[in-house]
Parts: sequence; structure tokens; C-alpha cells
Amino acid sequence: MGFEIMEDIRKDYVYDLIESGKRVDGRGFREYREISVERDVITRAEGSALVKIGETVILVGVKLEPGEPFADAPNEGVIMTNAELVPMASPDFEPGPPDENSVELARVVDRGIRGSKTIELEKLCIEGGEKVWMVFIDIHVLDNDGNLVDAAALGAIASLLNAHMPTEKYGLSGDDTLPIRDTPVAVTTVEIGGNILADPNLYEETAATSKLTVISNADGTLSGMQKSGSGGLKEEEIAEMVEIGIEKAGEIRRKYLVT
Amino acid sequence: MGFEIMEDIRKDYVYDLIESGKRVDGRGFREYREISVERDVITRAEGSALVKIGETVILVGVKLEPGEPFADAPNEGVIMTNAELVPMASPDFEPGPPDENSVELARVVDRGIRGSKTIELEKLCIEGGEKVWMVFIDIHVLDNDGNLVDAAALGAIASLLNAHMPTEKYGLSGDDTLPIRDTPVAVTTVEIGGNILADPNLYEETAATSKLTVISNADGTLSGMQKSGSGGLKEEEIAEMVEIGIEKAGEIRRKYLVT
Amino acid sequence: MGFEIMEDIRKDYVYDLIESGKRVDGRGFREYREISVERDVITRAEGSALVKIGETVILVGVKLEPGEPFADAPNEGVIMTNAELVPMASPDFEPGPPDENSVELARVVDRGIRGSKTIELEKLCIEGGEKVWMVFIDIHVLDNDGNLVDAAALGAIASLLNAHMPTEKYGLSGDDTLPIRDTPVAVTTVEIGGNILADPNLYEETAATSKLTVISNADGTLSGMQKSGSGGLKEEEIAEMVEIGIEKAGEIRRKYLVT
Amino acid sequence: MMKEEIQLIKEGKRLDGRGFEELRPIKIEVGVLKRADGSCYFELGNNKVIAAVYGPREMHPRHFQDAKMAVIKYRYNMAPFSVDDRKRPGPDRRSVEISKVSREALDPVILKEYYPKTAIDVYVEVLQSDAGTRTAGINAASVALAAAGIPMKDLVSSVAVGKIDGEVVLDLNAVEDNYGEGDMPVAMVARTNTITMLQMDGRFSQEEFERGLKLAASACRTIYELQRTALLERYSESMGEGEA
Amino acid sequence: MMKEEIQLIKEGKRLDGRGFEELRPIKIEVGVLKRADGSCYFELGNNKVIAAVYGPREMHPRHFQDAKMAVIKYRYNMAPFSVDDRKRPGPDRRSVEISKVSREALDPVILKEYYPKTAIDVYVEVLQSDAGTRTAGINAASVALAAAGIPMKDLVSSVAVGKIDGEVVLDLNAVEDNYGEGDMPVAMVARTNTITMLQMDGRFSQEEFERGLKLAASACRTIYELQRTALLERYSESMGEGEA
Amino acid sequence: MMKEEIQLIKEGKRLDGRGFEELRPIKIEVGVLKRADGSCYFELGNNKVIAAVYGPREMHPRHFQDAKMAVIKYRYNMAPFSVDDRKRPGPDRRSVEISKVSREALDPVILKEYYPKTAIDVYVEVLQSDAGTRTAGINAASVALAAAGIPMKDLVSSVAVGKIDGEVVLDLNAVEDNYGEGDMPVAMVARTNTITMLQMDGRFSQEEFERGLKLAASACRTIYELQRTALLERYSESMGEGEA
Repeated sequence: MGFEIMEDIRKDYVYDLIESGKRVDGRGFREYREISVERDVITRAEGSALVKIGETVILVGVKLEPGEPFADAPNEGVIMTNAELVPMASPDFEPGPPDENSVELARVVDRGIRGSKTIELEKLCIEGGEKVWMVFIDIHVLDNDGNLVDAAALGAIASLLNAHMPTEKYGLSGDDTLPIRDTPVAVTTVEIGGNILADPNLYEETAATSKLTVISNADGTLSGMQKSGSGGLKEEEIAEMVEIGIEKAGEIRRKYLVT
Repeated sequence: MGFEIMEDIRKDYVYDLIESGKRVDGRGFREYREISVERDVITRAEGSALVKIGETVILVGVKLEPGEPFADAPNEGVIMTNAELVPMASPDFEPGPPDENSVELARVVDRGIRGSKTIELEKLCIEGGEKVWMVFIDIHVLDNDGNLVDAAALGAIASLLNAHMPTEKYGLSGDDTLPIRDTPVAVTTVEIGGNILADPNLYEETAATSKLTVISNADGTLSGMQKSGSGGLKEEEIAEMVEIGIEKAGEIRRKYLVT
Repeated sequence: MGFEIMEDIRKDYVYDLIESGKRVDGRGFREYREISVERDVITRAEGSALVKIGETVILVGVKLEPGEPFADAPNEGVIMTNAELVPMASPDFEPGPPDENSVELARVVDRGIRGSKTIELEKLCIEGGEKVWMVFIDIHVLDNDGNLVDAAALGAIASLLNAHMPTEKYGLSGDDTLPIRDTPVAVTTVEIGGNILADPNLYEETAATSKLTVISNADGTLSGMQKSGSGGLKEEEIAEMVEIGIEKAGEIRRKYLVT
Repeated sequence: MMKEEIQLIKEGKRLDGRGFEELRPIKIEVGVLKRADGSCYFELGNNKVIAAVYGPREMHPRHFQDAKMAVIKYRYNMAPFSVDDRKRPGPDRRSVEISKVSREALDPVILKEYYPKTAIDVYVEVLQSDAGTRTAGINAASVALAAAGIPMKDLVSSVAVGKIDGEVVLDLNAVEDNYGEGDMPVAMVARTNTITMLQMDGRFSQEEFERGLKLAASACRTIYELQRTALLERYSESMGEGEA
Repeated sequence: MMKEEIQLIKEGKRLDGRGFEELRPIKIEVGVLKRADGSCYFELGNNKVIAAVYGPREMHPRHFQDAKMAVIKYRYNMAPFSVDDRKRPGPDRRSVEISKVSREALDPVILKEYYPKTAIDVYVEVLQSDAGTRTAGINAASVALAAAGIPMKDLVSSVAVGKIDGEVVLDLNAVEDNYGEGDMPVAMVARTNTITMLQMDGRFSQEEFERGLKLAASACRTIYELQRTALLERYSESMGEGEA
Repeated sequence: MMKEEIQLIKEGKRLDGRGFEELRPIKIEVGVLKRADGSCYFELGNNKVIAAVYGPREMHPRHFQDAKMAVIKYRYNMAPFSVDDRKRPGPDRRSVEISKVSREALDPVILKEYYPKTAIDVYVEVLQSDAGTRTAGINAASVALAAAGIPMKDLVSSVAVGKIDGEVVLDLNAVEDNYGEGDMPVAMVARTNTITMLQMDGRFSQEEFERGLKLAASACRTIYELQRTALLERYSESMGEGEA
């Protein structure tokens, strides 16, 4: 709470700049920072990806283990998505159980994957009603310079696409790769003074009052959406955000997910 | 801690009034506030009751689910009683795990039901040693104007009396109603300046240093008792409290529990 | 934090005394306080020992219960060591889940027993892969006047040596005594101003910046070691501490563990 | 793909007889609790929720205070018996997220700068659930805030739209939610068409999404009128009391 | 009705040979711990408990302080090995309730207004349990408070009465508690017959209850004398030490 | 005695081809994170860890402040996917102990009295584990502290020695750790031969222990040089940047 004045000044700076058509790092309004996706960095995990968007760094690991199915879907695999905003990643993150921000991050990524039925869960049944594959998607945030959700969602789908089944480890047989049928991509925009900006960095995220994450699939359909922040959005603004969402998702998909 | 002075003044007011033979709301010393019991308000629950005593409002729900018996009673159903003093109900209640007051409330209600062997647990066996009915009694306090325990205990027995067995939901057969053989009723009195008052409201509860809950059954036997508060009670006072307890329990039972 | 000055003065006093070759309670540098070991004090436990070293008092209880083996050792019993620094034992201990000091205490004692393979775990299999004996070693600290670890480790091995198998209680057959094949003993020394002191009392422990616990076995081998405190130690100092450790362990073993 | 196929639309009607753009019955009661500064009971079909508001009041612990405005806290909680399989008491990840988005749904209308350093606590208890509890909770909370005299620019209204058997429909119930293709809870300031909450689950085409959003906006205007009416009735009642 | 029928009374005697109104053997030791300001070891048959008192001392965190008096805290805790089946460490619901009623049992005699803003911590550790640990704990705590020099109006004494094979008897042991029909722990200021704790479990007729309460009162007077004697002995010992 | 016998040494070489006194390959990168005041990525064979340092900064809550010096906090944490069987997030007993001994390993070299009342937070995240993560973490943390500009007397270096097939060897990997006879993690100020962490697991003769300690000391000197080099490179880079 001691840094409020600095924060105010910074917000004003970001705001004024945008009013004059510019962003703090010189990008265009719809432009992403540089993205990099490095896969299979963690050999202990069945799938993994280190994603950087600008200076935001997230490591996602996918682990596969046999476990019990849910009673209402006895023949389907189970997805468990978890996000850790470890205190390493920001002076604002604190050790302890997941707070509302980590929970939201994990749940939005999870819904994007679930909504698009990305993972063919019905193929992850080992023994009906008894044993299925549990897919643990763990999002480990290492450096927070804004827009965690796009990086986390990209890390999740990149990890899933490359994940192999540890059948041998558990004395089981079956396919070698995790069955994936879609590639949901999250695109986040913020509204600042009536302007819509894609891929907000931390300063912009703090200056904005409303943020919208739009998750869309290979066929252009939407499989997840989440507005956050303490401001409201007009219908036209949302329409623009959705449009940017679908467009940018396509670009990212082509560049980083098609192999 | 900032309202201590107001609290002191209020305590004095309550005290002085009682000294002159009156109660803050004009009731007689042994008189209850208006009671209402509305059953089956929650159709998702197997049994439920909304109980109001004056402006105290408590909702009790009973859920029945198959589960594992305890090792030392392999052929008996299991009772689990839980109370949530949700922060909605009072500026003094805080979110978080049950504190000593919610634990005490749940345990006193639980003991009253257990002590009187109200539920015929031996009839709740589905498969000896493997599967029995779990009876979850959940006490949800919505508005606290004093004497939570009488309202909670009344809500519990009212819910149990009307609860049906969800046999069909779990593909089981058997009776349709929960087997109940007694009707324990809790009657709470406080001692203020040597006077015994039934059904204390919140002001009286705060002014009193000793409170006694007496739970009695249809046949006049006692199946639970709990003194609380930081004061002591004389044997004669307890005798009077027990007498009031049995008398009032009879009245409440006749009016609200006999169908 | 209010007692810092007193603490400083006390540290200086301890330090100055040691410089002149003396200890606060008149002992020699390598001398232990009076030790007493009383076994089988808790008949509810399968094994127990009340250990006093000077005014430090620790009660250790061993419970044996059938349970599930670990997946990677399906035919071996399981050791679970837990320490409670209950607030009774010191004004510095607080109620709540185990802090780093209780965790360290339990883990050091545990490693000593594990490293020396004291318990013949392979004899604790009841039914391969399904059921084995769980050995719970619970360390209950009652009064902390320093050197908890030596007292706890001594209590643990003393309890184990006398523990009986509750075969009858669980309808099982087998040996009557817990199979024990070694007697690890922990000896803790501290370094104060270049001097090495065995069995530090609380004042000495507070004055010292480095502490080393050395756990050794009947044959003179080492099966555990733990340096703690915010200071460093020279190789020669460690050599001396290890030498004292082995020597003192022998004395303690002969006096308190050989029956 | 789904656990079981269930036909959710028959002869142009939904299983509970509703049309595609029809809300479930709504019942609003204001001022149902004594202790709370403001409260509201809200029924949406078989959903039964209560909202209570306490504040502005002292913020504890002090280092969470905001020197410039009130801090809004929102706690969405389900009673253990509110759902088919008993829910363990206490917050889970779902309720943590719902509490966050619900708070952010109301935040834009509350004049927080009127009460610096204070806390405004909003508590929502779900007594019975049938899909739509977060929207019911926001509706109730909005009314309870007004009833507590918290200065607000406007009321917030909330409803979900969903997709069943390929159709975009209003206000899913639990069966529709379980077997349908998507759900999209929305909250808005109905008068100004300002969206303050927007979530999506399932799969919508862009066109379906846009249609759904318009459908939600229209339903929010209906709910807004019901909220206003309930508050007005309560207000005139208490005025009546004042005169008596 | 019960798990198993066990005959608890044979030829007018209880299974452990006691008469109906007979206490188990009691052993009291004062000042058994060095660090605590006051402490007491209390044995009641096979129950073994220790109580320790710290305080009056600074209250943390400060906003829990009471400006007019000391705050009493009481923590009843069972060692994992104190019961037949190992107990998981840490407080459970039972120990939370026992801590509350035990604190309230002692509260009436402590002159809390002597030490405003402070905390007095009472810690009770159950080392071995055989039914009656809460009463043993209160007896020990009462002595430990006195030994710590906390100003008190009087000592509190505690015992349970119960019902086995239809008879009201004093001071149930674990077998009697498990197979009996009722248990009723009582604490009182024995000299003034003031009841400061009263709980009941099981089923008693009004007449049985009254008889039980009188039985408890009489036993509390016995325990009170033992508590006084233990404190006196300790006091004269330490006087003796002082002279030496 | 062991789960399974595995021959860990064949023809004088370890399973991964290393000699007895050979370290696994080490890779150090300084300043890998933007937000942290100092950071370091450290690879030791298949171990991958990052350390970040924040501070000196305000200590919360205030009553944990030390009026005379900075308080060092150290949090060792494993990513859920860093191990073969997924680890549940959050601290367990193992990580609590490792955090304590690691903090004490670094404590002796930090000039804490320069920053009274503050906190210096050291966070170590294990991204991939292959035995030796605590030593890798200490090495990384030591560099990260220096990179954060925290005044230190010297760097701390850390390595483990172990015993496999009866031989004392350097720096066990996971297979050697699982099937070996002992492990002994050491941290030291390599230049002064001051040991700041020492733990032991398994069974060593006194002679083996002494030999192991010397082996560790020698390897720490090697690591120390690598740490210095990495810091120097980073320093000259940023100097270069400054000039550009």
C-alpha cells in the first residue's frame, strides 16, 4: 500500500500514452509481444512447455497417472488443472494455498480445454469405472510481466500436443501419444480509455479496469470466455475483443501449434 | 472491541429491566418468542426445516448417502452433524473453518439426537461392515438473534421426522422414511441476576454469564445437557432450569413435532 | 522481541564463562546433564519412554497398527515419526501445525532410525502389498531446557526396544516383540567461541551459532548427522564433534539401552 | 461424447415447458434478515439464494484497507444440502472463482470512494441450487446492497444463456446445464447495456455468442424491473411503517 | 441397541472392583515442569494428564486483548499415543469443545480483572486416556493456575458421574463409558457448591440426574481436599528450600 | 534389505559413466527473471532449479521484524511435474526441513546487520529433480543473492557425497540415491573451508565420513569457481550494456 502514488503515476503515464495512440513498449494496439514456445523442457513430465510472452515466463508440465474416474463419467479420463503463482514470479505473489487469482487462472485454462473437448477423454479409459488416466496440467508461473492467462493456455495446449502416454511405466499397453483433437488458444485484451489492447503487459494490466480473455478453436468457434477486473464493457467493445480474439488465436495457432 | 461501552450499557439495561421483573421484549421469564417451523423447504435435501424463534432464523437440511460404517459399529448408520455460523447471520461471525461456537452448537445438537437414540441406526445398515446410510445433519444459521441451539435442535428433529430415504437414487430398496423413535427437544435458559429466563434473545444472551441447555425426550427423560458461559450456577438454579426444560420441551413437542 | 536485551546479556554471560573454561551449570565441556529413562510409562502405547536430560523432558510413544505399505516397498513395514513441540513445553512454542523445528526434530530422529536400519521392516509384513505394520513414533516434548534431539532420539530407541506387537488386538499371529537390530544414539554438541560443548542446555543452545547432531550405532558407524544454526563450522571442529558423538553414544548406549 | 444423450427440446419447448427465451419464475423479497444491514431473498426457478450486506464497516486487518475507497468483499457459499450430493462445507475452487467474478460484476456500480478505509461485505448463501446460482446471487446481492443504503450508480442484473440441442436459449436449469453444449453467465447494468460479468463454458460459434449476449441483455432488463419493483415495495412499506 | 452387551456390574461391584460411589485412585504432583509458570501432573486411575500455565503475559495479536481483564485461553490436547487407536496430532472437534467448556469451568474463579490486556494460557496434555480426561484436565489446570500464582477466588474440582446397568455411579472408566448408558461430566467450586461445567450424554431420568449431580458434588469435595493438600505440600517444600 | 539389488558400479565407472569423484555437468545462468531483484538458473545434470531473491524489503507482519538485522526467509519448492510421480503442490515436511537447512547454509555469509527490520526472501523452484536439488538450490540461491546486490562475505557452494556399492562417491544421481547406501549433502564457504550445511542419511564409517567431507570440500571449490565465473560474465555483460 506504500507504493500507491507511484502506481497512480504509472497508470496515468500508460493512459496518456494510449490516448496518443502509443503503448509503453511501442507495440501496435493489436500486436503481441514476442512469443516463444519451447517444448519438452522437463523430461520427468509426460509433456511440458516453457512459454515466454515478452518477459512473462510460464512453465507448464503435464503428468499422466492412472486413477479413479468420476462416478458420473466412469469411462472417461480426468483433467486436473492447477496453477501456482509462486512468489518467485512477482513481489505481489505470496506463498500459501492458491488465492483467487491462481484459481481463476487455472479454471479459465481448464474450461478452454474442456469446452473445446480438446482431450479425447473417452479414449483415456483403462478399465471402465475403475481406472482411467488422470491428466494433471500444472501451470508454474516463473515471471509475471502481465497476461498470464494467454501464456498459460498456450503452454497447456503445447504440452498436451506433445505429451506421451507413460504406458510402460505402469505396465499398461496402448497408444503412445495423448489423443488431442483441437487447439484452443486464449487471447486477452484490455480496455483502456475506450481503446482495446491485445496482450497487455503488467503496466497495462494494472492501468486497465476491464480485461477479457477469449478462447477459440481451430474452427473459429469459442470455447471459453472470462471478463475480469472491476470495470464494465460495452457490447461493441466485447464484439471487437472477440474479433481480435479469433484473429490472433489463428495467428498464434499457425505459428506455435501446428507442427 | 470498539463497542464495549455500548455493550456495557446494553447489559445494564437488560439487567435492570429483569430486576424489575420485565424482559426487553415484554415476555414472561419462562415464555418463548414466537416459533415457526416450516418443513421440506429444500427439495434437494432428503429432509429440511426452516425454524424461526423470534428473529433467529436457522435452516437445517438432512442428506442421506451410502457410506462406510465405523469399525466398532459395522451394522449401524452414521450420524454427522455440522453447524455453519455463516457470516451472513451476524456481524460477529467470521468466514473460515468452524470455531468453538459452531463446533459446540453442532455437538450439543448431535448428542441430543444420539443420547436419545432418536434415529434407529441399526435399521440403516445396507450391507454389514461395508455400506450403511450416512445421515448428514447440516445446520445453517441465517440470522442470529439469540438461542441458536434450541432453533437448531428443533430444526434437526423436524427435518429428521420428515426425511425420506433416497433409495431409488442409489438403486437400493427399503423403507421410504427415516426410522425415528423419539423427539428430543432442547430448551435453553440463562441466569441473570438470580433470575432464570427461557429462550434468551441476543441481548439477554450477552448479558447473562451462564446458560444451560437441557435436551429432553417424549418420556420426560434427559438426553443431553450443556452449560456454557463464564459464570457458575447453583444446584437450585440448575434444578429450576431442568424443570423448565422438561416442561417447555413438552409444549414445543406437542405444538411443532406431533403430526 | 521485547526480551532481546536480556537475551544478549545472557548470551554474553554464557560466552564469558565458557571462555574461562566453565559452563553455566558447572559441567565439564564433554559432560552430559543427568539422564533418566523410564520405560513403559504409557500402557495404551505399544512402547513408550519418558526421557529426562537435566530439566528437558520428553515422552515418546510407539503405536503399531496394520496399514497399507508404500508402493515401492510392498513387503516392508512403514515408519512414521512425528514430533509435537506442544506449547506447554516452552513459552516460545505455539499451538498449530508443526513448524520447521518440530519437522526437523522428527526427521532427524527418523533418519537416525532409518539409516541404521534399526527396525527390521521386512519382518513387519502381514500380507505382501496389502497390509503391513505401521510403526508410529510420536515424540511429545513436555519441557524444553535444551537438546531436544538427543532426548527424543533416546526416547525413540528406548520405546522401540521395549515395544510389543499388538497381534492379538488385531486378530493376527506372530512374534511378540518388535524386531530391532541396532541402537542408534544421537549426541549433540555446540560450538561457542571455538569450544565444543556436549549436551547444550537451553542457554547454551541460544548462545551457540552452530550445533551438530551426530547419530551413531553400536558398531561405531554413523547413521545420521545434522548441522543446524546460522553459523559455520571448521573441518577440525566437525571432526571433534564426531569423535565426541561416537564416544558419548557408546556411554549412553551402555548405560540406558543395554538390558 | 456426452455421458448420455438426452433430448432437451421437444416440439419447440424445453423439458420444463419453457420457450427458448423464457426465464424461470422469479421471486424477490427484500429485508429478510434482522442482523444484516441489507438483505434479499431471491428465487429463480428452484434456485433459492439469500444475500446479506454488512457495511461500510471497519476493515480488518488494517493493512488491507484502501486509503481511497471502500474494499468490496464477496463470499459465495453453498449450503451442504443445496445440491444433490452433499457438498462439504467451506470454500472450494469453484466458489472462490464465483466470488471473484461476482464481486467484479458489482464493483463498477458501487461508489466506493464515499467510504475510504472501510469494508463492504457481501455474503451470498445458496440454499438450493438448480443451475444459475451465481446469477441469482448477483441479483440478490445487488438488491441487498441497495437495501443496505450503499450508494450505487445503478443496479446490476444477471442471467445466463446457454446452448441445448444446438439452440441458444435463456437461463438453463440443472438438467439443461448437465446435458447441454454450453453456458454463458452474464451480468450487466441493464439500463446502460454495460457488461460487468461475462463467462463462457462449452462451445459457441461467434454468431451464437452474439445472439446469446443480446438475449441476456434483454432478460437483464426484465430482471432489473423486478429488482426495482421489489425495492420500491419494500421502501413504501417501511415508509408506511414510519407513518404509522 | 448397543454394539454388544457387557455386564458392567457384578455382585454389587464394578468390573474394576469399585463401589458405585468410589473414585479411582488419584495422584497429584505440583510443579513438575521447569519452563511453565505453574504445572501439575494429575492421575485419575489410568488417566495421566499434565497441565501447564503461562501468564499473565502479553496477548498476541493485540486486537484480541481485552482492555478490562485478562483473556483465558485453554488448550486440551491428546498425545497421539494416549488412546488405543493412534490419534492424529492436532485439534479435532471434540478437543475444541472440551477446551471451551473447560475454560468456562475455570473462568468463574479467576480474578481476570487484575491483569487487563494480558493472556493467561492453560495447556492440558493428555498422556494416557481412560475416560475422564476432561475432568482430570480441569483438576490439573486448577492446581497449575494456583501454582502459577494466578489470583483465584477458589479452586475448581471436577468429576464425571455416569449410568451403567441402570445404576448411577461415580467416575466411569473407559469400558464403562463405552458400554454404559450415560455420562455426565461436572465441574464445581466444591466449597460453595457452584457448578461451573455441566454436560450430559446418554439418557438419565430427572431423578437420576439429580442424584448424579449430588454424587458429583460430594466427590468434588474429596478432590478439592486432595488438590489443596498437594498445593500445601508443594508450598511447604519450597518454603523449606528457601530456608536451606 | 533393499527393495532390489542394483549394481551401481561397473568396471570402476558409475552407471552414467562418471568416475567416483566426478561432478555431473553444471550450467549456470544469472539474471534469468525480470521481476526478481536477483535470479539464477542452475543445472546439475538433470536437476533444473531457479532461485530468485527479493529484498531487502519491508517485513510483514511487523512483529516478525528483527530490530538489529535483516531476516532471511528461504522457500524451497518443487514443481508438481518435477518428479516421477506428480507431487501435490504446496510445502510438505521434506521441503520445510530443506528450506530450514538451506537458509542456515547461506545465513553465515549474509551481512544481515546492514538492513535491520527488513526481509530478504530467497525462493527456490525445482523444475526438474534428479537427486541433489537442495544443493543445486543453495548454489543457485547464493548466486542470486549476489546478483541482487545483497552484501555477502563470500559465496556458498554446495554438493552431496554418497556411498554406493561400498564406495564413497561424489554427487549422487536419483538412481544412485535410491539404491545406494548413504547420502551426505554439504554446503560450505569454499575459500575458507567453513561448513555451513551438513546432513547425513544412510550409514558411513567414521573414515568414510571424513573422506566424503574432503571430497565435498574439493568439489565445492570447483563449483565456487563456476559461480564466480557466471557472476563475472553477467557483470561484464551489464557493464557492456552500460557502455553501449
